[in-house]
Amino acid sequence: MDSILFMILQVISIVLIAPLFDGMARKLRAKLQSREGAPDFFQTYRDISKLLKRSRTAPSCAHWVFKTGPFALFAAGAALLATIPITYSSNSFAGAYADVLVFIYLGALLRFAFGATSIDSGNPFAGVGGGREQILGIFVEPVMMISLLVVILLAGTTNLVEIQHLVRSGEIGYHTPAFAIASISFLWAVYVETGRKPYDLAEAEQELQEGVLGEYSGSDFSIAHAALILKQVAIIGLFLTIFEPWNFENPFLALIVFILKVGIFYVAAVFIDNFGPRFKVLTSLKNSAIPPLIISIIALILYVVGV
Amino acid sequence: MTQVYFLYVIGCIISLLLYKQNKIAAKVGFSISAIASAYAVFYFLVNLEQTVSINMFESLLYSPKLVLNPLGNFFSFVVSLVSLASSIYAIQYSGEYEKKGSLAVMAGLFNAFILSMLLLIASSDVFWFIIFWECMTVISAYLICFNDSKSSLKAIMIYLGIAHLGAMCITAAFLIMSAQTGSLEFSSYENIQLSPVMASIVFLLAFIGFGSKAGMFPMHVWLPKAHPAAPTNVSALMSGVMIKVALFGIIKFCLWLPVMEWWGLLIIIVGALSALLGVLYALVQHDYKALLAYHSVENIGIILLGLGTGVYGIAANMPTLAAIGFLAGLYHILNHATFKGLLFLGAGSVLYTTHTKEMDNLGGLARKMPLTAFAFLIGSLAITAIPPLNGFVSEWVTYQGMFQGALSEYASSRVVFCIAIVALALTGALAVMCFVKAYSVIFGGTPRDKKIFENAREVPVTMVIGMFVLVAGCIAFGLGANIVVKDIMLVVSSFSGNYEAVNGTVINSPMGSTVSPLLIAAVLVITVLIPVVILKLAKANRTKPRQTDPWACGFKYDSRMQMTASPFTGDLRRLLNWLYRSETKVKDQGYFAPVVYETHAKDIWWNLLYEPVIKLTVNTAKVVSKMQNGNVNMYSLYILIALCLFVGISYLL
Amino acid sequence: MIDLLSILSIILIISSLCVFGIRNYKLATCAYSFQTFILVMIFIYLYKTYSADELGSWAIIAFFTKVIFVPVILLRLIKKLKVEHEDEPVLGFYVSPIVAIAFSLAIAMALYPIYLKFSLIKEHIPLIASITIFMIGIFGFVLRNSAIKQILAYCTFENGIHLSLALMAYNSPEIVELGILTDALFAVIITSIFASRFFKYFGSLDVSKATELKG
Amino acid sequence: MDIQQLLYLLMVLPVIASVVIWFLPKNYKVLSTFHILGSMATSIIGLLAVSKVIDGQTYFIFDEMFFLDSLGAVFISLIAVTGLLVNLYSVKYMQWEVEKGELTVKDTKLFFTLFHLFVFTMTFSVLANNIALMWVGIEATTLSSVFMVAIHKSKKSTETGWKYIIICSIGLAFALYATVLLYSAGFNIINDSHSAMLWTTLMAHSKEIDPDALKLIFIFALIGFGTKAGLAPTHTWLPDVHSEGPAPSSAMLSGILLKCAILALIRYYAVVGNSLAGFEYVQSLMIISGLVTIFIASFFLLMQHDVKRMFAYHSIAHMGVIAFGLGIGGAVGLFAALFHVLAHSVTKALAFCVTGNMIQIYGTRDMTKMGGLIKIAPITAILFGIAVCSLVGVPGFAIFVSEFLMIKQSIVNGLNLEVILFIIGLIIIFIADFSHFNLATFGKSNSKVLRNELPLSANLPLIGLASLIIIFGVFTIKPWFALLQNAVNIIMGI
Repeated sequence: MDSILFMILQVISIVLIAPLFDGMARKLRAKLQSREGAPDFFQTYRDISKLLKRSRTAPSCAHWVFKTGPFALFAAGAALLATIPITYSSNSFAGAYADVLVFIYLGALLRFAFGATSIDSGNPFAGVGGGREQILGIFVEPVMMISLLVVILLAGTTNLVEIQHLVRSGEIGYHTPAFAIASISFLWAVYVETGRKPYDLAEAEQELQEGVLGEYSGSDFSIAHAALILKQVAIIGLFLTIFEPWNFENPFLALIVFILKVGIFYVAAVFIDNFGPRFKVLTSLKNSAIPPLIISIIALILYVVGV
Repeated sequence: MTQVYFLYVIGCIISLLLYKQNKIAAKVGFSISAIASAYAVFYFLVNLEQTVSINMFESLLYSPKLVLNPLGNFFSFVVSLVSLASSIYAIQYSGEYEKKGSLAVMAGLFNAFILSMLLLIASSDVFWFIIFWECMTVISAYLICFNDSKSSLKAIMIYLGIAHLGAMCITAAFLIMSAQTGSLEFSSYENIQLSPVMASIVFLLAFIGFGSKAGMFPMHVWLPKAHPAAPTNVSALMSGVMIKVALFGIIKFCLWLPVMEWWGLLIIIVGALSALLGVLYALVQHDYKALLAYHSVENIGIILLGLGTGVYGIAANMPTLAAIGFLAGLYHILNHATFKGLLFLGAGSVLYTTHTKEMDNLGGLARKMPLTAFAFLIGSLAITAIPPLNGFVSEWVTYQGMFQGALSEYASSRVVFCIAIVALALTGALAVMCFVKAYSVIFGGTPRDKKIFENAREVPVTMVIGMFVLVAGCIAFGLGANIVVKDIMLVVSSFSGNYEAVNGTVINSPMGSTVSPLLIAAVLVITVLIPVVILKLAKANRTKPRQTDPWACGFKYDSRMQMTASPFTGDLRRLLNWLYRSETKVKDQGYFAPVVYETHAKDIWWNLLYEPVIKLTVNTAKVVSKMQNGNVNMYSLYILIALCLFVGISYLL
Repeated sequence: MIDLLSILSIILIISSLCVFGIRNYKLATCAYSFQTFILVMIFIYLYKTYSADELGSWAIIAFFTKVIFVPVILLRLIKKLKVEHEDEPVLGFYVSPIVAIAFSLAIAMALYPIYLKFSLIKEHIPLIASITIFMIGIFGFVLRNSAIKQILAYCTFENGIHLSLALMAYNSPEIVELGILTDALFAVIITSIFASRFFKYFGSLDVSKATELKG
Repeated sequence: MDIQQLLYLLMVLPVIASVVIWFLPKNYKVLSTFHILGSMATSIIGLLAVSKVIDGQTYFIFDEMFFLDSLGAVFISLIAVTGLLVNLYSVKYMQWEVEKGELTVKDTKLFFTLFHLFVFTMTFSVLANNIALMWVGIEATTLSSVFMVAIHKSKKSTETGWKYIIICSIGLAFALYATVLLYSAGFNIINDSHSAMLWTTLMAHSKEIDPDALKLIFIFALIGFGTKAGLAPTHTWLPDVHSEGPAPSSAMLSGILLKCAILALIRYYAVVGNSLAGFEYVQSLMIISGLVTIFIASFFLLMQHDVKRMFAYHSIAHMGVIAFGLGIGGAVGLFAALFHVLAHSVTKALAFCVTGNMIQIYGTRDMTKMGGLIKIAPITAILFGIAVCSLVGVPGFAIFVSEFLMIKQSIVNGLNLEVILFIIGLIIIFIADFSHFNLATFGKSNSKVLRNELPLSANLPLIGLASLIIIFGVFTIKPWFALLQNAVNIIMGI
């Protein structure tokens, strides 16, 4: 029962700190593009508080799926985050919730909510964005599944707490080549899921990933925006718990260390994002998705062969 | 048990007697079947693990006995659950067929259809199994006839042809086994000694026979044609339950025969293929009933993955793998029956009010039909295996079974299990895309056709009750997963291995990983409350939102601008055009008229596997029919030729 | 070997070939009655040499029924229909008899040793003659198109059977002989009625025109 | 009434009936009542005779020229049951033909007299113990049924009559050859001219008769009686005759006449089988001719649009199935073949009578022009459905029982390739037939509908036939199975 309290703590603390990383990332990107950008790292906090004050508009045709959309998105994002055993990594009973398959299918719930709200809003660009989101999911899902499959088969269980414990104690780790190669392809999948430059462009075009939120305004928009950030953090968190789990036993220290690591990754992603070229989404996926798929298949073959 | 069958017989007879008054006949017939199914659901649930055996009348051929073991009880429970929902649904739905045909016959055939399925599960000798099997096929074929149209006749013919091919394969398989044991009783098959070659032949025959009825990959061609043509309550029953009865046959065969490893792997490969191809074809459908029919093919694939793992477990005598394999298969059979029945009933309600199957001119129906929209949403969430609902738990168990299979030491089985796992993952992602499209294009957004939107209204109350019975089923089997798993383990342990599957509310797999849907639901509820609390604390401006037109970059918004069904999956269709070979028709009617653009993906399997065979037989028929050319001399020459032939043959003998 | 029986058999074969080949209806019917007359002579000869007393009664019955009664029916039919010549047969007038006689002799040679093994009267030539006449009758149906010629073919192969019956089982009970003969007669009567109705509807006796019922 | 008098009556009654009807005045009412009375009497006596023979004795009359054993009793019961129901139907059908002006009352009088003569010739051939008289009986069936089939004065019926006579007499010529050879072969052993002709004595001495002769005799019999029974290459007369004749006549022809020809073939099958030539030789020939028949018939079925021709080809196919059953041999194979004889005769009679109804409703025989039968005439549609379902071998009806036994026995005997071909044939027949059935019963009618549902009195005999099909398909009829078992013992020579 205490693991649920730890999960809530985990979620709330990341919800509060995540906008800071977002501010840092925007500041860094501005600097890299040699422009001034926001005065300090807290610009995202100011944006969100301003949004909360604003009144909202809604398309006349939308029904309750659109109205409850933001809350569903936030719930899915937060639930994704809760599956990552940062604070409650000691008791393995929490494995009932912290499970790889639960993580993947909560990701599916998030994509379902995304698609349904985008088409329901009636906004043509949101519809195209929703479609793009699903295509993205279809490309990323197999790669993520193959790499996770290798990890699960090596660990012999899908319980994240167990996997984290095994990797920490070194029973399975980078000394097995399948595991190492799987981590590379999983890293690519994580980068795609965070929705950065070559695969998705948040701010500018409407029809891309962020465009789905085109119809939201005011407090709804802020919750939906927070949900997206939570999803990115959760994905990075999953990478960290499996492939880089070394952390403290004490829940609070573990949380702080985890948040720092996520911050580093989140901001580091800006470097790739900033200098990468801007492809059309489908072409970028088509010719850049094949190599990671091959890498993950190599990892699987290595495992099947028994290495 | 006899009361259940007896109730259905009464229902059938009474509705036929009221042949003259159509309306009352439908109401009485369907309500009797609803009562009978309710009683059946209760009866089969209560004594799930008893084995009951009664003999039918003595004077019948081969004096048949009806035997229900726990496996039979489980399947009868699934049959009666979905028939309960669809008979309640049909009480008022059948009003739509008043002009088309006599409702009394429809109600009578409906009762007979359910009765034939229940008796099929309970039958215990070859002759009567085949009789009930063909009764089920013929009755369901003629229930489809109520939707009288040119295309439905062709669909029925394809369905009957493939079903009869399957029935012949099953008869041959049964008779090879009874030639071995000497008697037609199923009990004599328990300890059958067959050489591996004969056992494989019998297994392949049974697999093709039952697979053709279940809509497996190579023989799935009839399913997307027959189900959309049937009236809704019949198609809900057919795709929810009739397909499962076919899988019941496969399980029985795998329990009798001396099982071999490669059988399990074959079932898994065919299952993976059916799953992938089913969902790929479902993505590009315009007609939402065909979409649901293709999804039945996909879910049959997933069930076969579970059953294949179970069969592999028995063959490699790993009892825990067998137990989790069959647990996964049976649990997904139960879940698929509920959410597929729900989706078909939902689709039927949409058809009932809008009278069009084309997804592209529906839209915004949620405001006019909120209850149906909610039911369809729950169905879509369940079928795409979204965590708190029942689809997720059964797919989780299937995954666990396959993970354990993938740990086995033979490289070949490891490869097959890994491919199956990846296929299941990809199917999951594709299913999400498909049902996002299906749900939101029909119910969300602005209405695309004014006239349809005007006269769309909520469906009558019994149809809503019928749907909500299954909605409750989906939620109950999802959240109450531990009770369901306990019961299914009772059934599974009755015929194969056993392992400690449930403690408290947590379901654990033999590999040690656990999941508890209740915990997931609790976390989701809490995480929904967090934003509400944040908004309260930050005293956000929650005034009523201002109603505007959706933003169209400054242009005047028009309902034709929004996303419709085919562009949503357009990228995927272009990517996989080598599979779909869709022909696109672009009609440009002058400058001012809108351009008509249509793309229809073709199911290439029909003209890849079936068309050449049909063409061959028809050509030989044309050649042979030249023999009867009406000339007497030729006919007398035939007699002479026959004489010489037989003399020649007798020299050889 | 050259004794009366084999000579009669050879004449019998030639006469049945004439029945098959002759184009004019009247002449063909006369040839048929001559052929049956030869058959009766063979019956009497056998009755004398093998003292098979049943053959005597057979000869008398055959004489009255087939030498007189059947030709009368056919001639009356020909007069009624006022037909003269036969239509074009399948392989033409000259080729079809040759084909018929060749095949009949071949089949006769193949089958007659089995007949010989257990027939009562162990005579080679008459047995071959009976099978050849039978086969010529069958080829009459296959190769000739005119209805009357087909009736004549029916009578020819019926003679063939009658001869083989006499040779192999002359001591069978009378009822059998009576049954077969009455059947043959009824068949001839009914086919001639049908031939006249055929002529009424089809305008000619050419059977190969009647090909409406196909497929 | 002891059995001898019953047999005399059975032989004599149809002749009296036909003579009496011939001398009746030209009033349809009187004609039809006498017709029904005559057929009722023959059926009752037939059933009484059969009931006496169920326990397996054989009774002889006319000093052993004629006899009734359980094998014959199977076919006598056939004539009684199907004959009676078809007669009842023919009264209503002929009335319609007269009203339509197609036939005059004088024609119907001729039809009824020939009908009873036809029944007499069939009883004659079934009861004949003397093989030559059996041949005479079957030849007589052709002669008596020719005018019945060609009753309509039209070009097509003349052509049909001509083809029927010519091909059947050629075929039966070979059968006569078989009779003559069998007699002379038998005479060498039994050398008593009277008893050498009798089938029972030939069966008793079959072991000593020379096997090569018997092989040639069986081939002649197979060709001869095969033509009459509609087996494969010699079936060409059957589709024309059955599709041109009036419905009751084609029902009688395919329901009973084909069975009598098969009975003659079974008698030769028994004699040659029990001899030194052995059952394998006989069974392999029957399997080959059975499979060839099924395949040729199934290919023709695919191309048929005329409902009566479709059912005619169905008769050929089911004759092939019976030949296949005989080909499997053994107690179960023969039991299945004989069961199939009754099952098929009842179903085929129902099928042809239903076509009679459909012609009255649509005025045409072309199925593509029919449609929506389920709405116009529901009872006829259901009867048509039962007939087609049973013919095609849908379980729950009579024909499936025998096909099931045949597949079972052939798998036990290990005839794998044959059973695969058999099943493929059945599937082609199933698809061809059901697509035609759907064509005719559902959708909208493509041609002007002359009348809707027929009065119940017309459909009563059909409902009788349909219930017989279902009863035989589902229930075990103890007396009937005992009779079949005794008949099988006779054939096996036990």
